[in-house]
Amino acid sequence: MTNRTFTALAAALVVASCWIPVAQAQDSLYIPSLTYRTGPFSGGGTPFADGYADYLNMLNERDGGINGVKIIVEECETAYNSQKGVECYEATKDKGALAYSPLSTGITLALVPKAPIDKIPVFSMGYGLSAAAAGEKFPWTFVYPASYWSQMSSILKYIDANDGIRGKKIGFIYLDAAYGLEPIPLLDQLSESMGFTVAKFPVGVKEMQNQSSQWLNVRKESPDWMIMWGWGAMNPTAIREAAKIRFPLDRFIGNWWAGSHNDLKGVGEAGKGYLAANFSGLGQEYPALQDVLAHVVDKGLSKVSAREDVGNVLYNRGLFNAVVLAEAVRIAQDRTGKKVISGADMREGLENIDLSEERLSELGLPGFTGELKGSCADHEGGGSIFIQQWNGSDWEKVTDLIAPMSDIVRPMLEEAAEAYVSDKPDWQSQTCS
Amino acid sequence: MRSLPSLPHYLLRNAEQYANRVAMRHKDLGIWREWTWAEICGEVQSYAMGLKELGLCHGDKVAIIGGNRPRLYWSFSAIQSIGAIPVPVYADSVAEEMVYVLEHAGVRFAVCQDQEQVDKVVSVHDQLPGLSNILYDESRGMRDYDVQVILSIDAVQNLGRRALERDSHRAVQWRTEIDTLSGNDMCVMLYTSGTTGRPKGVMLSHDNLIITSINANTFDKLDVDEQTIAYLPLAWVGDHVFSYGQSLTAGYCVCCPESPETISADRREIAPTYFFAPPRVFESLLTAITVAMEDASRPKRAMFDHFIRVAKGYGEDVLNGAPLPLFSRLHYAIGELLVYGPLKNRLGMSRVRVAYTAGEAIGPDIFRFYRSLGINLKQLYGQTEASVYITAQPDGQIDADTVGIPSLDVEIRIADNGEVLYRSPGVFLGYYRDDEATASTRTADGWVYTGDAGFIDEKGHLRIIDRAKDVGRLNDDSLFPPKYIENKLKFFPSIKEAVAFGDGRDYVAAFVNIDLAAVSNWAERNDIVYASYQELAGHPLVYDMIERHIEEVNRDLAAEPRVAGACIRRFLVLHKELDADDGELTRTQKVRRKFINERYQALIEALYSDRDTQFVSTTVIFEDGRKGKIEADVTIRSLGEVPDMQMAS
Amino acid sequence: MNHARRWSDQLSEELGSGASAELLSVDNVSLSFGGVKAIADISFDILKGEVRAIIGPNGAGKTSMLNVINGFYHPQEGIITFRGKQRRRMKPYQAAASGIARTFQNVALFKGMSTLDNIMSGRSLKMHCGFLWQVVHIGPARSEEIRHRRRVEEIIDFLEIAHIRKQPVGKLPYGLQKRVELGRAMAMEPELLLLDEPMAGMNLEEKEDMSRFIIDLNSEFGTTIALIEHDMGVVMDLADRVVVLDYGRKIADGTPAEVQANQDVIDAYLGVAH
Amino acid sequence: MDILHSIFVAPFIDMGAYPDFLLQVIWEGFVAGVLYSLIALGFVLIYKASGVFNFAQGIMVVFAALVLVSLHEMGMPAWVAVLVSVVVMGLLAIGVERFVLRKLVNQHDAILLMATIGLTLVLKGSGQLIFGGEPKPMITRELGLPTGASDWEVFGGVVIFQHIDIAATVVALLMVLALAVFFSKTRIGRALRAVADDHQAALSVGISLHQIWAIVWFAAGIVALVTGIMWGARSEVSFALEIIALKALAVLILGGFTSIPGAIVGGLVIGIGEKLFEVYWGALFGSGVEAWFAYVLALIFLLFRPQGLFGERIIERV
Amino acid sequence: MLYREAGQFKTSYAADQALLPILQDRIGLSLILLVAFVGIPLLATDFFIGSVMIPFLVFSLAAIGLNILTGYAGQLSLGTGAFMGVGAYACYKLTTYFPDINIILLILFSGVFSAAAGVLFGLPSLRIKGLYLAITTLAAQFFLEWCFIRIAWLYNYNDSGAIEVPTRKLLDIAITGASATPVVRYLVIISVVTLMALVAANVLRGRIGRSWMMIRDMDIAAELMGIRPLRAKLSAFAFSSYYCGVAGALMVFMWIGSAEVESFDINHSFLVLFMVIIGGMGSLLGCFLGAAFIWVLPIIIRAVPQLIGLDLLAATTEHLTNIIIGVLIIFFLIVEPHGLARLWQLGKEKLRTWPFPYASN
Repeated sequence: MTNRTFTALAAALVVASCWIPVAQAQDSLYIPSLTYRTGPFSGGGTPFADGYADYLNMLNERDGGINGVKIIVEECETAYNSQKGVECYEATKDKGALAYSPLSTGITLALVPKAPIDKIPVFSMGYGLSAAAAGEKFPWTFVYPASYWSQMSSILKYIDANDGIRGKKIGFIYLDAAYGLEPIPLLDQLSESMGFTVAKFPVGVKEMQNQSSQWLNVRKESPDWMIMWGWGAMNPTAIREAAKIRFPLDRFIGNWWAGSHNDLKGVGEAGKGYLAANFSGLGQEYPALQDVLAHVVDKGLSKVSAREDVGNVLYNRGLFNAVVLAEAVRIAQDRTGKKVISGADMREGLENIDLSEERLSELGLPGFTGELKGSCADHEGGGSIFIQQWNGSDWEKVTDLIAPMSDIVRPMLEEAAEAYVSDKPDWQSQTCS
Repeated sequence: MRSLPSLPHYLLRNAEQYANRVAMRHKDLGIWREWTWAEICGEVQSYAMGLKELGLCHGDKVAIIGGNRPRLYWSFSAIQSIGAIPVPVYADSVAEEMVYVLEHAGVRFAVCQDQEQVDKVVSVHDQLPGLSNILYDESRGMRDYDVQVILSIDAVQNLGRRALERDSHRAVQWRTEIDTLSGNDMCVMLYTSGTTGRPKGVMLSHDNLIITSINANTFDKLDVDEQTIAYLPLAWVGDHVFSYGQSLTAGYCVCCPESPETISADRREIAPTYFFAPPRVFESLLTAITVAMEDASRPKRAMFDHFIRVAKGYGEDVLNGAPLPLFSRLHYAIGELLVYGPLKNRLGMSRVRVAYTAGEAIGPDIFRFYRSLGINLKQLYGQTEASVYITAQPDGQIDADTVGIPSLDVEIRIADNGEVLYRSPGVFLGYYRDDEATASTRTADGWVYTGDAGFIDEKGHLRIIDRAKDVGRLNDDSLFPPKYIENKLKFFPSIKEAVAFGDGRDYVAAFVNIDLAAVSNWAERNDIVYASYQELAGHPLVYDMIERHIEEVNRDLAAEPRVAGACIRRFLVLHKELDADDGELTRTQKVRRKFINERYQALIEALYSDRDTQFVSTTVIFEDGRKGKIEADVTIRSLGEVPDMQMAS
Repeated sequence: MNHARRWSDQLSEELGSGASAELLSVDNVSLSFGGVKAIADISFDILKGEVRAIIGPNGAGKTSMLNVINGFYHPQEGIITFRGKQRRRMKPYQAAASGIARTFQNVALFKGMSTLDNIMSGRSLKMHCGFLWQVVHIGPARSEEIRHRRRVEEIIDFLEIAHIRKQPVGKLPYGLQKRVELGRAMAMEPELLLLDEPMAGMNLEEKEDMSRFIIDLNSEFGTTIALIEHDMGVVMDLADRVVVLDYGRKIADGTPAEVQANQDVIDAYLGVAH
Repeated sequence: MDILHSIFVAPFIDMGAYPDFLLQVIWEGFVAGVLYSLIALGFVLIYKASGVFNFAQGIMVVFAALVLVSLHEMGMPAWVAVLVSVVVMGLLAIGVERFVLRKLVNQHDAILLMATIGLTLVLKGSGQLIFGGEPKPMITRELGLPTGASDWEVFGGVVIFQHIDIAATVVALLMVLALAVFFSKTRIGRALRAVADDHQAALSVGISLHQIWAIVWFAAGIVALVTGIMWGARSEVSFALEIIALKALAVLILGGFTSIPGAIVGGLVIGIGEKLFEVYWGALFGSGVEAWFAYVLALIFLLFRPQGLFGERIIERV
Repeated sequence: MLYREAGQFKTSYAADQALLPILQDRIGLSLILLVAFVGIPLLATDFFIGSVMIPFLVFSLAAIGLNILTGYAGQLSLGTGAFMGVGAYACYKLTTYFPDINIILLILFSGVFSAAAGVLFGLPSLRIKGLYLAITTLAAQFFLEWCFIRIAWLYNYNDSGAIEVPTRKLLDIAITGASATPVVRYLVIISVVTLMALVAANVLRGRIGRSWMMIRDMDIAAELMGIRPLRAKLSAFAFSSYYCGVAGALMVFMWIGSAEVESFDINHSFLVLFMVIIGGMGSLLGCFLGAAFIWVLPIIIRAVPQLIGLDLLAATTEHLTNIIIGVLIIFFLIVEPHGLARLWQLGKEKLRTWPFPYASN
């Protein structure tokens, strides 16, 4: 009998949870947050989610929301798993979600085609589909402030500026998954035009912490520079292995997902000199972050485990993600005159985003990042990055903003976007005047 | 409705009127095979033709030995259709018992179910000069017998079919021959299993069977839609009427189970609408229910007990359609949903419209239990000599203690000594080759002595007390109805069999046989350890329990003035089970009183002495046929106090 | 009425007259496991229609012999001739296909299946319906299934196990399991049926039943039977001829009476040291 | 021809040309192999004594290391943290015996395997719940484990030996020795060996099966802790390690489920084999072959020797 | 109690061997199908259809696949994820080359490729048994995963390395791609799953299914009954992998809409294995029960804190889900090692024998 009761209870719960009409956001701004605080990549997912939530909560606490409308942030755990990500999307989209930042290439790929159908923009900040930078083909997807390809071109520019890249051998070590494979077409293209050779070292997802053979191969190939597209436990392991084979770390550049505090904390002194790309500011010394500390963290409303974690690379990136969304909300409110906006309004807000130096200062983030100005055609915005270096205990910004090689990257992006759309006959595009 | 002259006429009628209705089912090789009336008629026709080919003539006797198999039922029709007389024989009787009947009836053919029966007949064939052929149904193991003499029913039918092919006129001839049958012709000869003496061949006419069958069908509104399951011995008049006579006259379907082990499963599958079972079956079913429920979880048992109490409360009223308050009806409806319905479903009785029990008295508790579940269980009183029906309970007039009002066309009279007499269209033609017995049983004006003592109560219902000749007197001249007492004892689940003594004695004493299933279960619950039946039977705590039961019976007896003097003073629990194999019971599981008197002389004497124990040694036959001895010191117990008659009354 | 006579009597007469054909012959077969000789140079034959017993003390190589006959072990030396075909190496399923069925010393039923399915499994070789028909389970697939079901029901009827038809075999009493296993082997309708201790662990009544089934099987269906059995009484009753093994060698071969009188056999059973 | 050349000739020329590098590859493989062996050792211990194929061994490695690191994070001195971790693994062993194994006595192998898969989920969930899911650096220095590296100049090149790798090898060796001594010299150890052969025999030594199970799980827990420390020191303590632990399954195939020497040899064969294959042949297949090499090697091996390196030949009986 | 079987008798072997010989079962299943085909599409929310029912059905199908191999043929496999991947990638390639052929046909055909992969990796099963075989199926898993990344042809050299599902239509209604509504996709999936479950049931009760169970229960005896072990095992691998392949294709084309290699990783193999264990080895019903349990339970666990107003961290819920599922697996193994299907079976038996605790006669 107990067994049947249990089954009945379970059934009732399913029914209850599925048939109860979802509360529509009537007088608030509903922003879902797809997080991964669990799973193999939780090390990166957690600070990002914290920064994201804290900033929006700070707006609620400090300003009472955006233009007086409260923001509701709802987290949904994906564990970096595409299926769960889609489930989170389905579970939250009907609650009036304004935009999604899935923080996972796999989930982004699944959501990109859904965005135009459900009329909710996808904002994959610096990840996902590079081609989505082409706004004409991807009206509903945004990759501000830079696509992977732009980033790669900037990194190569940095190498070229420091060492002269022609004739050099560049090693590319990457996570052997969609994310790591993304920049390869650009790398191949540029190696011809810039005259360098590429050696590729894939690291299997299961082998992230077991990279000795890759690095033995690196030692065998002995490239002049190494570029890494890594994530999670792959990063510290790679840096350790690099140190082990005595690869000069100041010639080892990680992309912006391979240069966080979490990655280097454990490596510590041994990682000194390691370089990484970044586009969001470092540290807590921005007025906005001070506000976050005062209004959220110190009030115990944050999930960060330690106060000093605020200002970390990924925390700030999550925060920046929220800043862009909040700004887009404001723009959308201005443009539509509505206080409570829809996903479609949000798309317009995102497309017309304009974070100038001045605006950033207003927001309490002076010099936090490069100028970001979107348009109908340009869903990448600025595209600039800077390079930071690990000093053994913290990151230091070592360059100014490096603009991408737009002249090469942009046509490639357009081409890729064209290819993506080509086999989808009823794909929704837009034309930009 | 005017009846047709003979049972084969009814077969022909059904083949026309109910041509495509299922007349018979048999679970064979895992599925229920079905035959329509038309098919059966065809089978019977070829069978009859084959029998004729083999030389069977009008008036010949044919033994039918076996279980409930379609072909054996067809044998009845086929034999009757050519004017020969079927003589069904109890299949479980041993060859020596069988030979008497076969010889007495002077059978020409024997139709056997299988090799086992064939072997029995073959083993005594030298004592049966008249026997010319043996037919069998199941061919397993039969391939090495002489095909000239011993042949399968299939082969006979093939013979018949060939004959029909040769000469199409034969079919017409067959029908004409059937038309020559008249209602007064002997239709079947049934040997009574006789508690005393040799079996007697009761000759029944077509009219006997047809009129009683039709009357019975009318009485219970049985029609062509009924389903019944044939599982009782073919040689017993009841089966012949329920599964053959009534089926033919009403046109309803008879289902034959796969094997004796699968009867309850088969009954569940078929879910008969019309069902007969002796009290024993109902008793053991109830015991099985009780035992099974002991193992149920506590809440379930509580629920079960609760609703059984509810059913006891107003189940009978619901069944009788008496007015009841809404709440009670609802309460009962819930019980129907949770307990009665499923229970009837498990018992295969969910579709029962009419169920009968007869042959012996049924425990009132048992009787009411089934009725309270909503099963329309009724009692009837009948005899072979009456083609079963003498009295039966009409719907709505049910009492556990009576056997109902006279059946249609039956007259009843009570003789001065209390013996019941009846007169009806079902009254038999006579005992075969025994005019003396016929004369002593049936008076010239057609009244038949039943041999049972009874009386008609104020509502016009007949009550049976005991066998007329068994009713004795104690030395103080008070009435001693042994069976009446025994039945009261046997109504306790833990008592399987009882034998009461007292005729010409100072007081009543009894043997008790415990019911192993019920008592061992009880023992288990009471942590009583025992190694054998004998040890359990002799256990002091078992004696205590039996003693309590007897005290209860005594209180009951004391309450009835007519039998108040027959309270039990001393008893013993027998060390072995009374067994038909040892001759202690008849094949129909009735106590052979005389035999027991002889066999257990020492024990009986001890009951009427002041001894506390008595040594006894008995010869028994084990299941594998070996003989052995069982010895025991049997404890005898006196009842402390016999209830005071005055107090009771 | 004296015509009723057992067919088996006729059979033994025929055997006596030597008219019967050789079904299987084992010639100079040897089998060893890593140096241990399980069977050493054994030859004997089995005639069509007979009941042949293989007896011997524990470890005599009886089961190994059966394993060789049905292809489970491959002898290092010797030749086996079955129905006139010689072979040295044969897969068990090929042996099954050529008409050899067997039962096992320790019941080897398919525990997860019902009695019915177990016996149906014996029909596997006789079922040929294609995959696509099975997918839809109509037409030939269904009629094939029903046809074989009927045959299986006859076996169930023969073995008197109708009441356990749909029960899972795992929970049946041992005696019934053995019966089901026999049924499964019967379902294969083999030319030669190998029974490895069909009555081991049975009580008297069960043994009698099983003996009856074996006799009926032999006489009704004419199945040739080779059986290993410890109960000498049973062997003497059932077997037409007996071969006696001891320590992997053949020490006697003949009718039950001959074998019983053989001094080597008596020694082997009494445990006289070799 | 080119393909054949690049498969059968070029790699060996390569090896010969840079023997120092070959040595380095072998050393790296050796160290990885030692760690595979350690995980496999945990499997073998439990399988031998209780017939349970402990799928949770991999997660136990992560869990043990995580406990250690987290305790230290909470401010416990390193060696105290080690002791407490040992106690935690002991409690885990007792818990597993008490609440899982004891209830599943006499169940089919596959069911016990499934139970340990369930255990994996529990450890994974509770580990992350209590200690958080992000990777944590191993407290190498605090434990007094060496860092740094030594160079060995040979064949005109250099082979780099990480001190932590040397330490891992030494610790693994000590561990195996300790287990050997434990099994052969102590009463409990002998009982454990007996139980692998015959449960009744073990009872006669006076130790209950329950105790024995708890002890082997405890031993496996300690092996897991050591493995966790060593592997953590090489990279980080993270749940991603769990997947690598699956490679120990391939090791077990090679070495046999019940053989400790088998686990060691199997681990080394796989460790060295996969590095050599990846470095010298991997490029032919597009790299990343390490992901499957161990399993495919095990599969091919099984086809020829189903009983493993050290298993006995199975004779089927009817 | 609910089962009232009195009066249900069979007059032919066909009826006796029917899939659902009991009337009440037939009624029950009809009701379930009615709800599934009519009730749910009409009444349920998109979330329920898209995130509960569709995944549930996809995993049920995969679980049927694995159960055929593991539960019926006794060959433990940890490569389910990869076989699903083969189906998905095959379907992607097929629809690339034959865009005009109906996608449902292509999905059904793509299973053939995973069946071929299954046969290939099933070959060792002739010599390898039990846990050893389980581990060699890991080789299939990892090798195929590697192929999915390394062979760019499989994903049409997409820059993302992932497959993206194009829109395909049936009768002018989009059934794949982002514009296909959940209801439409659901109807396609449930039709496919119902059909394939029926096919599985048919095959399992016939000669082929029996040969698998023979091999599972007693391989030696099976061989001596004339079953060719290689053929039986490989056919099980093929049939099982076919189901997994179709499930994989459905997963990508009808549910997620895109997939990279992570969608077919070892965790999926385990997920499906859990479903089979919890549901019950050797039971088709168990596949559905297990899939419901493993997929729906976490959704419920996630919903519970919200329903009772508890603000738990999403991650905490996730960890708790892991723990609860783990504990439940152990619990079920202890209480009923044969899974939910056996529990249902026992419950049904109770209902059939009600009010008796067991079938006494």
